[in-house]
Amino acid sequence: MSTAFYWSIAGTAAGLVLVGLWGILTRKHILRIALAFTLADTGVNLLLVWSGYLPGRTAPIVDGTISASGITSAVVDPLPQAMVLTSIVIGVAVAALFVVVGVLASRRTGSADVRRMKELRW
Amino acid sequence: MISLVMSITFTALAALVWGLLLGGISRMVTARIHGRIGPRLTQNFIDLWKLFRKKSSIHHGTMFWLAPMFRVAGAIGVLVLVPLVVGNTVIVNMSFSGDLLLVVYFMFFGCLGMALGAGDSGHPYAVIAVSRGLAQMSSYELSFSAVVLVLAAGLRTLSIEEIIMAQQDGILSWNLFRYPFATAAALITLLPMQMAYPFSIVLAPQEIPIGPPTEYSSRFLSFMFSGRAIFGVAKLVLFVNLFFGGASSWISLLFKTFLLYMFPIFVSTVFPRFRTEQSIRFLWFVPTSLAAIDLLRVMI
Amino acid sequence: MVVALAVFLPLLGAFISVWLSRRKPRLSVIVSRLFLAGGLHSTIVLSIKLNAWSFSDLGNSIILRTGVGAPPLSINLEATGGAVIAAIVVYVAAILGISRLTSRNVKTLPLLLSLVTASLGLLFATDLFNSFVFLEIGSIITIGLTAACRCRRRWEVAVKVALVSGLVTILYLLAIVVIYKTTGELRFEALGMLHGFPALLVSGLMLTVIMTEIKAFPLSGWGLDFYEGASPGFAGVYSATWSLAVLMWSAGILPRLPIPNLQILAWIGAGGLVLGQFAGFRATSPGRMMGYSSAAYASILLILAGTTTGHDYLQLTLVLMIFAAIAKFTVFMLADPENENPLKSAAGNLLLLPILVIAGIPPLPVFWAKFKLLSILAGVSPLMLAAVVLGLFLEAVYLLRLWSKRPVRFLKNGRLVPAVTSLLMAAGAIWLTAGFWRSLSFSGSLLSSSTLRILFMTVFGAGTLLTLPGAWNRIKGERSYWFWMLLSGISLTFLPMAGNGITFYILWEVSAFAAVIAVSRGSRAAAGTFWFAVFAAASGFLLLASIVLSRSMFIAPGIPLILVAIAALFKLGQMGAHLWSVRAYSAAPATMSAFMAGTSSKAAVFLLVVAALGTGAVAMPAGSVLAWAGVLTALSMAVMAALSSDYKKVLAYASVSQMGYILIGLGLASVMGWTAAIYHTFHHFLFKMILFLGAAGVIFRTGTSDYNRLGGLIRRMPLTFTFTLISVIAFAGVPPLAGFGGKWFLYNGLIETGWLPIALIAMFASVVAFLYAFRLLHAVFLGQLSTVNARVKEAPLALLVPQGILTAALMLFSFRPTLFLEHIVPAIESLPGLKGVAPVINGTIVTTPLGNWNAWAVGMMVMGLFGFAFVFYWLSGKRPKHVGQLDIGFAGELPPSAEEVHYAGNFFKPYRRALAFLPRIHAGKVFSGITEVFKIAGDSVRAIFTGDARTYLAHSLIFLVIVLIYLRGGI
Amino acid sequence: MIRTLTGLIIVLVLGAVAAAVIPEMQMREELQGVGYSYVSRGMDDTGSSNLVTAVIVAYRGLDTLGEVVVLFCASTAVVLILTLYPIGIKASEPSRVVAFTAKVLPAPILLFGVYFIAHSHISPGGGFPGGTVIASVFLLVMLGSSSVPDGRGRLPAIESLAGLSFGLLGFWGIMTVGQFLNNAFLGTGTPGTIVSGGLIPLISIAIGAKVASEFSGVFKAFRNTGGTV
Repeated sequence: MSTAFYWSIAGTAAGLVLVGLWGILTRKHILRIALAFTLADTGVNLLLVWSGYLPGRTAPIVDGTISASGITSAVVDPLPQAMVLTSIVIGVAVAALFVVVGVLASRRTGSADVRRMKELRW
Repeated sequence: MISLVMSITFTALAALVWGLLLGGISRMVTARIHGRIGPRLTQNFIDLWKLFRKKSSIHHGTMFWLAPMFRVAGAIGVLVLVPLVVGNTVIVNMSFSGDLLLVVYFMFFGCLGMALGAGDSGHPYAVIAVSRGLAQMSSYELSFSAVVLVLAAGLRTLSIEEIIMAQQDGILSWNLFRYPFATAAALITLLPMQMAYPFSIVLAPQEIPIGPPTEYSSRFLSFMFSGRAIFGVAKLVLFVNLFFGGASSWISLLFKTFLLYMFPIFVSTVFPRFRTEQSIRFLWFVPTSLAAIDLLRVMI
Repeated sequence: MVVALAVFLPLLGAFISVWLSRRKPRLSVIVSRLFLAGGLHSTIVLSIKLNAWSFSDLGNSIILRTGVGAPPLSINLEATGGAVIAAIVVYVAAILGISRLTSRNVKTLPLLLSLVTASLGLLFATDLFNSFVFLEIGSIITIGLTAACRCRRRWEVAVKVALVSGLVTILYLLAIVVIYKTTGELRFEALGMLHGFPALLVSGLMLTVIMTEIKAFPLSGWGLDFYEGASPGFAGVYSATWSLAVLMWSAGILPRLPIPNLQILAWIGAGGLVLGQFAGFRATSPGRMMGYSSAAYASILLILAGTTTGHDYLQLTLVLMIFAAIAKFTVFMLADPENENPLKSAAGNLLLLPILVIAGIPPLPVFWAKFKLLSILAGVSPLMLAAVVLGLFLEAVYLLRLWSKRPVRFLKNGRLVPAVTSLLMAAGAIWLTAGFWRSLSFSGSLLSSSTLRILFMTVFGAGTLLTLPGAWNRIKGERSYWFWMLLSGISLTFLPMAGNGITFYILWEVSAFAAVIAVSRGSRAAAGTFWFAVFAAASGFLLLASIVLSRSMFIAPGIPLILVAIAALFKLGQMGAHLWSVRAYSAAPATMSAFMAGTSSKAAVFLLVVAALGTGAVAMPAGSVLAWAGVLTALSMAVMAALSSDYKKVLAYASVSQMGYILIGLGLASVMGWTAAIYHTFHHFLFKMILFLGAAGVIFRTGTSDYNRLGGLIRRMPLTFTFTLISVIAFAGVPPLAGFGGKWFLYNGLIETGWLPIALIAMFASVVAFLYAFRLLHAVFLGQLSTVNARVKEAPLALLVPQGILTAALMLFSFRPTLFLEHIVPAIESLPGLKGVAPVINGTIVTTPLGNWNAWAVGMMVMGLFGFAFVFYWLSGKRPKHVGQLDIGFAGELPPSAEEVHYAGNFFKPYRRALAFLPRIHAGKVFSGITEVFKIAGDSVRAIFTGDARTYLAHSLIFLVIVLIYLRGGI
Repeated sequence: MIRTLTGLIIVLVLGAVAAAVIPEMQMREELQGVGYSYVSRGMDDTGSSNLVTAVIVAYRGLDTLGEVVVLFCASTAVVLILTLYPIGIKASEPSRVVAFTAKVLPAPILLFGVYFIAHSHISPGGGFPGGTVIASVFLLVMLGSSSVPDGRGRLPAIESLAGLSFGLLGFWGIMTVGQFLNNAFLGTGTPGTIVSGGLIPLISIAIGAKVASEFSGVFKAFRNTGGTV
């Protein structure tokens, strides 16, 4: 059960990343690209969490149910969770900025189509 | 030192007389070919004397003033750098001070002076003549250079003395026969050198009655006149030395130069005049190709 | 503690300023500066503690531990020597850039300060995830500050930066997942613990991330757009803070990548360098040029990572990156923010120093690193060396174009930035030069013959001294150039003393680029300077390549020798390279032209002499190639000179043409030929200097060098005319003056060797020389004096006196050439490897196997005859009167104005007509043909930068795919 | 078309890579690497019974400081850009439901947020989520009225202060034990109680305040620009 869960998470996450990348490469609307990014980002975050997964264990918080001595066999890896927290916040920050810039850019160029934004080239 | 000065003076005077005589002959011959009587043989002497006695009263500037000196000095210089008679130890002048290359380059000296004088006259047509003359000169110098190279490389020497010496084994040892194509090329270049038709384009502006000699008058002109006469003789002597075995005696020198002098005269009386660029192109290609044949022979 | 202060003081400042900037904007700027100053102080303290300034122990470090416990549990910040020096640059740039960035909106302050913290964090980072956080800070600030500027295209740039950094985030996090999952930790060292498939994947991901972040070609699309579209103020600060930090961080990661053969990085870099710089060659916008240059530095980083290790690697990356960053910062800071196209208005010549620094011209700091890099590459692969040299050359070309195209306009304020950065760059140059001092040598051992050495030094030294006074007589529109001329001259003078290749190269380049600067200060320099600079750069790079290829010797036979020969031909302006020399000589300030044509062109002769001797390859088969090159140039340039109607241009063509004779002489590889070459070198120096100084006088007085507007100056400038006349007679080769000697030796040598066709063409060329010689004298000094010039004065003494001295020398050596020859001939005879016999000197007579020449006798004879004719004429009766210039026989007409009568233009028209059958081969066309090829190459390369942000993302992903496939060894 | 195809190919290849690489990442049964050390030593080292918080705030506090800076920069940038170039969305009158909710809910949410932050070291929670919760209060209040918040509010001051205190707490660690952002120098207390985990609660509070003020600032910026254009 847990093995299947493990692999399905990995597959889902990888799929999310791939779908996100595909969206990034092929979408034209700037906000859709932003969405695709968020999708890919989510996938990566999922992968991060997945990388710390251990079967049948609980969150790394010491409370009544876990004894301090047997803790190493009771909880999952805390570091990926810490990292994913950071990564999520960064993702949010970047997404916010991206949306603001994207909205303003489409206002200025009169279109949300990224193909219109290639005055600078070569 | 004194003997050298005397020798040079003698040579220069002799060349002047001979040059004027040849000029007179040429005028006579030309007239006869044209069916005229023509001037007297001594007409050139008379002209020169007349011009020399008249004082120039105006000039156009320093270079204008100096040009006749350049002309005379250049002409005599070429003359004295060339050996005259083989084996003559009295009149050797400066013929050991330089070789063929020096002579060839020194020939420009007088031309440069002339050109500068013409330029200083402020007369546009004079300069047009100079521009044509220089253009043509550079063209025939191409083939003449080829000829010089044929001689120098073929005989392994640049010394005129040694070139003459190499031609002393009978008439077939003359460069005329040893290097017939080069000689032909040289003879063609002799025509523009002597300003003969069809290469007389330098003279053309004189015919509209303005041009270098027009601004020059009287005594200036007499200098240029004598310079030209001496220069002509010097070139003839050089050609005799280079191709016709040199001269073993004074008589032979006079004879050979006389014959050689007749060549341009005959040619020029029967040919019309080239346009400048035609002349230039002709000189680039025809005589140079001739000389090139011998040049190839020499190289191989 | 100090590390923490260095990293986090700006952050505290940022936290404060976010509040303060709303209340008291001015105060917040001051406070921020204080915080930055505090941070700068800390970094300086660190650098002293680490002894980083020696640039030798860059691996030393001070560690700041953070959090609880020790790594791998917690995170360390490690201030290594190199990182600390980079951090100082970051601080300096931030402090200098702060006023520019906040002048419009003080609320950008927190972002700027945070950027400093992020940069330092990245510089000191030791942990992969920690680096990720700092990278994100940097990206966000980049997006924010780009969008906050008021450039027209800010949104486009911001969107592109955002998209790319988004992708980088994803790829980097994927790498982190794999790393952590596999190794269980996140320090940089974790990279080394990877094996097998994860290693491969991580390498691919990290390489893509790094190359995208450092903007290495072909992943540089977004960076190019960024530098072009962002405000110059921010682009400048960015390049010296964030970009520098990312480069240094990448420099730390790259060697740790678990790739089996790191040299592949170097190949990626070298390929990217060439292709990217081809594309850069086509860039028109200055910002974009800087972008391409930054891509070049990114590629160089990859090359370094692939070929060097340890100490070399640290040192080279540091020196290259920090000085390029400072220079780029300066370039951007010089841009005028008020201008529509800001960089184009960058402040004039202040731009030159940073550009030369980026281009790596010695002895500027970047040069030393590039030199060392090339020396290393010479041992790795000649192909890579060639690629890198070509790339660097292309970079130099467009950088120089950027400089040469700028309009001259100075910023009203903001001189502080260039002052400080120039000081930094100069200090770097001195510091590094001092560091490399031991590798320089001034023993003069490159040329064994001390006579020839002294001869060349005399030419260079005397040439400099004699032109110098003239440099103070400037015509309108010229700016002071004497200093650059002097600098160029001094380096030249020391050139013969150089004892090894690198010393030679440095002197050579300093002299060349000082000359470029001097030329650029002429009144109509724009046209000439660019090509001059390009050819100077080209010959410099060729020389450099041959030096590094030759290793211990100065020049080895084979390819290095060919490169050197080409370099010398370029310098001499031969074989089409006259393009630069003619343009530069005619565009330069007049005295500068004299210096270049008369003096500095001899440096190439010296180079050829040294190269031919050094390789023992004097009897090289290439000799005939050299001679043919020389003779064809001599002829074609002589014809060009005869047909052109600009005083200086004619002299320029003439100069190039005369250099051809020297080449023939050297190509002969016989004693006679070399005698001709050395003889001609010296005499060409004499008469070309006289000619150009005379021209300088004429141009100084009349303000024009157009034949049609000159004429008749003999009346106004008799002395100048006299000197010019003498030197013209000399170089036309008319006896009795000195020019004849060179030709005489040359033809002797040619006939001796049997190169008759060359001799023939050379003779013809020398007669053509006669054409332009006369035309020059006539058009300028004879003919009709134009009314405009009716009142001009004789040239100033500063020009006349040198001419007089040179003329005296010329006359002396004309009549007594043996004075010169009796020193030179034995010296040449003693050189190894020359064939043939030497001319014999006996009193005043010089004898060769073919002929003889008694210059003294001929001279005396000519003087005698001339004097006789003169005296004869003078004594015979009354003097004629000098009449007015228009008193000429004019076919009964009154001559119109002097200007109309003066016949100077369209001279030798028949000649032109006679030549009409020849196909017109313009060197200009040949070079524009080459340029066209380069352009097409550049266009096809840069076509990948479509401007669509998604294309850039696709580049990164495609690159990733290719790298993965390569690393796996196939599909 | 080409673009779609290229995209597809790239994605497919990367998918293949993923398909190849993921099976290499076998599921583990035991903690490995630093994860094991965090779990086994975490409580002793930091005194925090929430090990994730221990990692975030104590072990890898530097990351968190960076994360705060990321958020700080993003919010500053957003505010800056929106001030310079307003988007121009009009604020509409809130519906009655929203207006009512906005009066009732803030207090409990606020309380929850504060609890979240304060207990971050002993129970699930932390500065970031807590701060976000508090910021949502601000959002709610703002949505409940159509007024435009005052441009000279105290938010920047809070932002400054929170950031500064985070930084200074870091320096405190340096000055006492020479380790930036060390939390343990005051003693770690008994794990599981409120006053434990050394500086963790303090840092969490700083983070919470910082995050809350950042997000509020961003919300305010959106609203601000809505009013002015």
